[in-house]
Amino acid sequence: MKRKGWVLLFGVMMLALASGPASVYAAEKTAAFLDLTDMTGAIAGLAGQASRITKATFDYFNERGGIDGVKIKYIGVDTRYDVARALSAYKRYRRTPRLLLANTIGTGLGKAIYPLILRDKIINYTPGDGEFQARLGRTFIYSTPYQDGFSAALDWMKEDWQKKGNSGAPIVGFTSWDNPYGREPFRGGKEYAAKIGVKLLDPELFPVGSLKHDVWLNRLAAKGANYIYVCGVDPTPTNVIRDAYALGLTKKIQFVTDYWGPDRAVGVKAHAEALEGSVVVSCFSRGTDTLNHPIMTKIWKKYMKTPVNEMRGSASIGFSWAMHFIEGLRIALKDVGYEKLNGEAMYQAFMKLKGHNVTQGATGICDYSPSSRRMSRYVKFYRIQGAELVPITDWRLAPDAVSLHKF
Amino acid sequence: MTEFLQLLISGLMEGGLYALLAASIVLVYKSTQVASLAHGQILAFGAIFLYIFLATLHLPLVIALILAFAATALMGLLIERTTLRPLIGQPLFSSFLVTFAVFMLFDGIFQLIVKGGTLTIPHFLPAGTLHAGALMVPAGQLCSFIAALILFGILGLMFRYTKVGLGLRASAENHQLARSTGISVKQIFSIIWVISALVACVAGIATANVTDIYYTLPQMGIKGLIVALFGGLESIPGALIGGIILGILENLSAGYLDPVVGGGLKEVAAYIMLLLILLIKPYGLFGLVRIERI
Amino acid sequence: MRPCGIFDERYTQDMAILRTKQHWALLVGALILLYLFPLFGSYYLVSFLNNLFITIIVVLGLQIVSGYCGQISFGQPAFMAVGGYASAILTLKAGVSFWLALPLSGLIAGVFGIIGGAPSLRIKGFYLAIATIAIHFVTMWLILHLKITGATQGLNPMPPEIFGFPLDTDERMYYLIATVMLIMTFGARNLVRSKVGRAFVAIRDNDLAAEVMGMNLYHYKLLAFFISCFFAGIAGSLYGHLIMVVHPEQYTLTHALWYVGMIIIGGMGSIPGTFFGVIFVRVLDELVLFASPFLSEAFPWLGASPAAALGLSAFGLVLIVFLVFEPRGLAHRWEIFKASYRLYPFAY
Amino acid sequence: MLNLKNIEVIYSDVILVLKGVSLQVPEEQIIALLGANGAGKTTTLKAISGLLHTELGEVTDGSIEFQGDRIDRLDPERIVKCGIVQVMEGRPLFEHLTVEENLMVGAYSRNDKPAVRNDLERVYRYFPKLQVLRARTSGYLSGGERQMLVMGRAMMAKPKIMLLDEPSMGLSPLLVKEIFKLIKQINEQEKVSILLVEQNARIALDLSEYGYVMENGRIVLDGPSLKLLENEDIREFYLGLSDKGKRKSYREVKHYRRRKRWLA
Repeated sequence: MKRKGWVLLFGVMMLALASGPASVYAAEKTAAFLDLTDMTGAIAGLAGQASRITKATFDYFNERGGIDGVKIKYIGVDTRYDVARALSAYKRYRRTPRLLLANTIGTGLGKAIYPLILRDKIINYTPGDGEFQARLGRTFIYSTPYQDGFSAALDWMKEDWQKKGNSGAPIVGFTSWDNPYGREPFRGGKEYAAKIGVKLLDPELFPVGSLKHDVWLNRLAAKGANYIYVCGVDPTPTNVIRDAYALGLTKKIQFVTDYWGPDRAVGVKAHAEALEGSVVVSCFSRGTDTLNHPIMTKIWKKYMKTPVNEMRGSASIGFSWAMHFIEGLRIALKDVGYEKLNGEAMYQAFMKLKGHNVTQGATGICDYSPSSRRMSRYVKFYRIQGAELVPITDWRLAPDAVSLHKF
Repeated sequence: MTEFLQLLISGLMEGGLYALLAASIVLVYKSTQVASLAHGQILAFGAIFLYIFLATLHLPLVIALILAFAATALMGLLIERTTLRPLIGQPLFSSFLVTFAVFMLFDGIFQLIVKGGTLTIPHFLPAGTLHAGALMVPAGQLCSFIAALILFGILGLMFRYTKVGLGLRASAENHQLARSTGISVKQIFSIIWVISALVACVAGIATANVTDIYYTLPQMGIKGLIVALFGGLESIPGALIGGIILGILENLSAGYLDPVVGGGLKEVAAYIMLLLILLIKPYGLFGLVRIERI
Repeated sequence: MRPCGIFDERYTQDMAILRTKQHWALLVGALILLYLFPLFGSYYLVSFLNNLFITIIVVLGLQIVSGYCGQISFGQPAFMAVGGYASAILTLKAGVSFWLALPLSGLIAGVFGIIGGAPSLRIKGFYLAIATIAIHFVTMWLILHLKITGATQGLNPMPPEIFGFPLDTDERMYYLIATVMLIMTFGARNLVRSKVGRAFVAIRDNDLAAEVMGMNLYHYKLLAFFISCFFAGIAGSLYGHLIMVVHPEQYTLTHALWYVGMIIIGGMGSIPGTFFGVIFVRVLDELVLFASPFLSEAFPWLGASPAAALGLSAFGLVLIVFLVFEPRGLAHRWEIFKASYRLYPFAY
Repeated sequence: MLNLKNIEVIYSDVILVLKGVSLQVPEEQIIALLGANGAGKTTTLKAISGLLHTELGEVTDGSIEFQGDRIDRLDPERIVKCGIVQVMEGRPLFEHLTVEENLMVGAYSRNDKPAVRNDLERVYRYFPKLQVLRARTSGYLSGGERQMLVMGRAMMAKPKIMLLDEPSMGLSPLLVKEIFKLIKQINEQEKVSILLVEQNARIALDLSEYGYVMENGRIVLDGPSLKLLENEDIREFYLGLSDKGKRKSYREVKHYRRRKRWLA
C-alpha cells in the first residue's frame, strides 16, 4: 500500500507538472505579463508589494473591459532570488500565448534570461543596470539607471553644499552591498564625480546580511565625508543610517540613499527618529506623493483591503510596471491589431513611449525610445521629515552618466 | 589606537550576540549530536513573539517577555517532538536536513508576518550611546552583552550544580548508559530543546534590539553554526569565546583589510579564519577531541 | 510503472549491469525514449529535463564524496561555479574549443576540489560539512572580486558547436546534456563497484580502520573530492553553456543545501538513489514554484507574496513529513521494493 | 520476583537472537547466567532492562514480569524506577564526570534527597576507595576502581535486582575475589537480588544459589549451583576439568563439543 502510494504521488506530481499552464489561461483575448519576482528571498521587501499592486492595477483595467478589449494576464512567480528557479519558471511560461514582457529582478537573472528574451523577441524588464542602456537591446530598465541616479544625487549634494555657504565641492562617501547591484552606481558615477569635481571616496562595501555597519561608517567619517550615499534595498539603508545615528554621524554628515532607500512603511516607520533629515533620491514617487496619487490610491482601496496608510513607495514601482505595459499594449494594438500582437510589436510600441506621462506622476516623463532604455531620466528628491517622505524638489533631469563609463 | 579599540568594542558587542546563538546550537548538538539550522528561525520567532505581545497586543513588558519565552520554548519543544524525536537512531544527516526543512517551514510563516518589511520591537533597553573618551558603546547593546554574559553564567551554574544539569551532562556523554541509569533521554532531549530555544529567544530579542526584525534575520542561523564550530561544537564556553573572537575578527578585518582588498571582506575573513583554525584544531577551539577506537 | 520518460530513464541506471534480455530490451527502449523525447515532449519538459540532468551530474559527484566516501560537502555549487567559469574563460579568452573546454573545466574544478578537500584530512563530520560552507563563501568572494571572472558582470559563454551546427536551443543541448549525463552515470556506477569505490566505502564506514588496513587515506579522500568536483565542474560547464551566462548570483549556498538534501532523500550511497532524490526535489520544487500563481488565482485575497510564502512552508512541510517517514531515503524503499518482488534480480 | 517466560528477541526485524528463554530470579538470591560468547546472555539482560530498544532489538514473544507486572514494554528509565538496574559490560562510565557525579547520576531516578545522601555514604562505606577519589574525573580510574564505581552507581538507584554483566572481565584474580566478596556483601546486607552473567563459571557458581547455562539463544541447563558444579558437562566445558579432575587438552574439548551438543 505504501509503495503504491509513492507511485501514485509521483504520478500526480508529474501530471500536475505537465498540465500546469494549459488550465490557467482561458481562451479570452489576452496579453500576458510575466512577473519573475522575489517574494520570499533577499529583496522581498521591495518586490512583494510592487508585484501585488501590479496585479491590482491589471485587475482594475481588466474590470473596465481591458485595453481595447484585450485583458491582461498577470503571471506572478516567486523566484526566491534564485537564478535557476527563475529560469525554469521563464521556460515554463515562455510559450504562454501573447507573452509580451518578462519582468525580472536580479542582475544575474537578467543576464541569464536575456538570450531567451532575444530568441522569443519579447521585452525584458529589469531594474537600473546601466549596461542595458549602454548596449541597447530588448531589456528595458524600469528606473533611471543607478549611475544616473547617483550622479543626480552628486549634483544635488554639490548644490546643497554650496547652498549651505561652503565653497568648492563636498567629499562624498559611498557605501553599499557587496554584490553586483551594490557596485553598479560606481560605473559611470565615478566618472561623473570626476567631471563635476566632487571628491569621491573609495566605496565601502559590506556583506548583504550585516548586522551593524559601524566599521564602514566610521571609516568614511574619518576620511572626512560630508555626504554619504547609501545603497541597498530597504531596510538595509535604514539600518545603515540608524547605525550612523547611534554613532552621532547624522549630525555632521548628510545621508542620501538611492531609489530602494527608506520606505515609508518599512524603514521610516521603524526608525523615523534616526532617519530624520536624510534624503532619498528616487525615480518613483514616494511618501506623500504616493499617498496623494489619485489612481493608485483608488486601486489600493479597491483591491488591497488594507489602509492606504500601509502603501509603500514600492507601490509606485508596481504601478509603473503595469502602466507602462498598458500604454505599450495600447500602442501595439493600435499599430498591429490583436491578431498580430506579439513581443516584437510590443517592443516597437515601447520605443514610442518617449515623452508620455504614462504614470500620471508616479514617475517622471517616460523616456523609452529607440535610443533609450531608461524608464525615465527624471528623479525626485525627498527628505524624511516627521516620519514621512516629503518632496524637496520637483522632477529633475538626471545627468547621463551611463555614457561616461566604458562598459 | 582609538580606531582599534572601537573596532574591538564593536566586535565584542556583536560577538556577544553570536555567542548566544552559538550557545543555543551547541546545547542541542552536545546532547543530541544534531547540528541545527532551525535555530535561525527560533531566534527570529523569539523576537517575533515579543513583537506580537509587546507591540500588537500592548501587554506590559514583563508579561510580554514571559509569554515570548514561553512561546519560543513551546516552539522548540514542538520542533523536537514532531521532527527530531522520530528520527532518533536514524542517520544524523537526516536530522540535519530535517532542521533545514523546519527552517523552510517557518521561513514561510516568517515571511507572512514580516511581509518583506521591518518590525521594530518597542525599545525597552536603554537607548543612547555611552561615551568613553572617543569610544562609543550603544547602551542597548551593552545591556544585551551583559545579559548574554549573565545567561552564560546561569547556564554554567545549571549544568554544574543541578540535577537536570547532571542528567544533561550524563546523557550528552553516552545515551545508552544514561538510559541504563534511569535517565529518560527523551525527556532530556525535550528539556535541552526548551533551554536551547530560550537561549535562542534571548539572542533573538537582543539581536532584534540592534537590527530590528527584518526578513533576513533567520539567516543568522548559518552564522550561528559557524560560530559554534569556531568554538567547538560541544563546548559552551567555546561558544562564548568563539562568538566574541569571531565578532572581533570580523570587525578588525572589515576595519583593516577591506580597504586593501576592495571590500566585502567582513564575512569572508571569518570563514578563512575558521578554515585555518580547523586545520590547526580540527574540533574547534574548545571542542572535545573524540577518542576513536576501532 | 512507466508513466513517462523521466521515470524510465532511471531504469537505465539500474541496468548498468545487465543480466537478461529483458534488461537489454528495457535499456534500449529507455535510451530510445530518452533520445526521442524532444520530438514529442513539450519545450518546457525538455528544458526541465536539461536542468534535471545537470543537477543529476552535480549530485552524482556529491553522492561519491558524501554518500560513498562519507565526506559531507556543501561546496558543490562553488565547484560548479569554478567549472562554469573555467569553461567560459577557456572558450572566450583562450579560444579553446568547447569540446576540449568541457573536460578541462572538469579537471580544473577537480584540482580546486583537491584544494577545497584538503581540510578533510583533518576534519570530520559536521566540522567538515561546515568547513565546506566556508570554502563556498571564500570561492564566491574570489569570483566576485577577481578581474578574470568578469567580477560582478559575469561572463557569457557561447553555445557549443558541432561541425558548425550550433547547439543553441534547449532541445539541441538536450542531446549533449543527456549523453554526458549517461556517460557520467555509467562512470559513477562503475567507479563505485571498483577497488576505488570499495575503498571509499571503507573510509566512510570507519576511516581509522581503513587506514590501519593499509589504505592511504589522504590519497582516497582527495581522490573522492577530485572526482566529485570533476562532476561539478562538468555540470557547471554544461550549465554555463546552456544558459549562456556565468554569474556569481547563480551559485548559492541554498543550492548546496539542496544537493545534500537530494542525496539524503534519495538515499546515501546509492546511485539510483541519486536519481530518486534529484527527481523528487526538483519536481516538488517545480510544483511549489507554480503553485503560487495558482494559489493567488484561487484565493485572490491571499495576494501573490503570501501565497509564495505559503509555498515555501508547504515545501518545508512535505520535506519534514517525508524525512520523518522515510529517513533512509527513497533508495531504501526501492531496495525493499526490489527485494520483495524479485522482479529485477540485479547484482547490486 | 523477576520472571522471564519464554522470551524471543529479534534484532532489526531479521536476526533472531533469543529463542524462548525462561528464567527466574527469586528475592535476595544470586543467580548465575553462564554461556559462551554470543550465547545471548547480554541480550537477555538488555531485554530485562529495556535497553534493547536503543539497539533496534525487540522482544517479540513471551513476557517479562517483575513482581507480577509486565515490564517488557517499558522504557529503560521506567524499569530502573521499578528497581532493576543493569551494570553494563565493560564498566562504562560518564568519563567527563567526576566519581561523585557518576554516583549521583545513579540516583537520578530517585527524588528522596536525604535518603540519596545516606546511600552515598553507604556506597562510600562499601567502597572506601571511591571516597578518596570522589572529585577525580572518572575517565582516569583504573579497571578495579571503575568496577567499584559502576557497582556503586547501580546501588545508588536503590535497586531490588542488579543485573551484573561480566564484572570480572579483565581484572586480576585478586581483584576479582574482592569484587565478588563485595557482590556477596551487597546481596546479603542490602537484600538485593543479583543476576550475574559470567564467563568465570567457577567463581560465579561458587557465589550463586542457582545457575542457568545458555547456548545459542536458549537455556540449555539449569539447576542449583552446587548441582551444576558437579555436572559433568559443566565441568567439561566451563571449568575445563575431566571426570577425574584433570585438565583436558583443548583439542579433545573441541572434538567432544563437535560430537555432542546439548540441543543441536
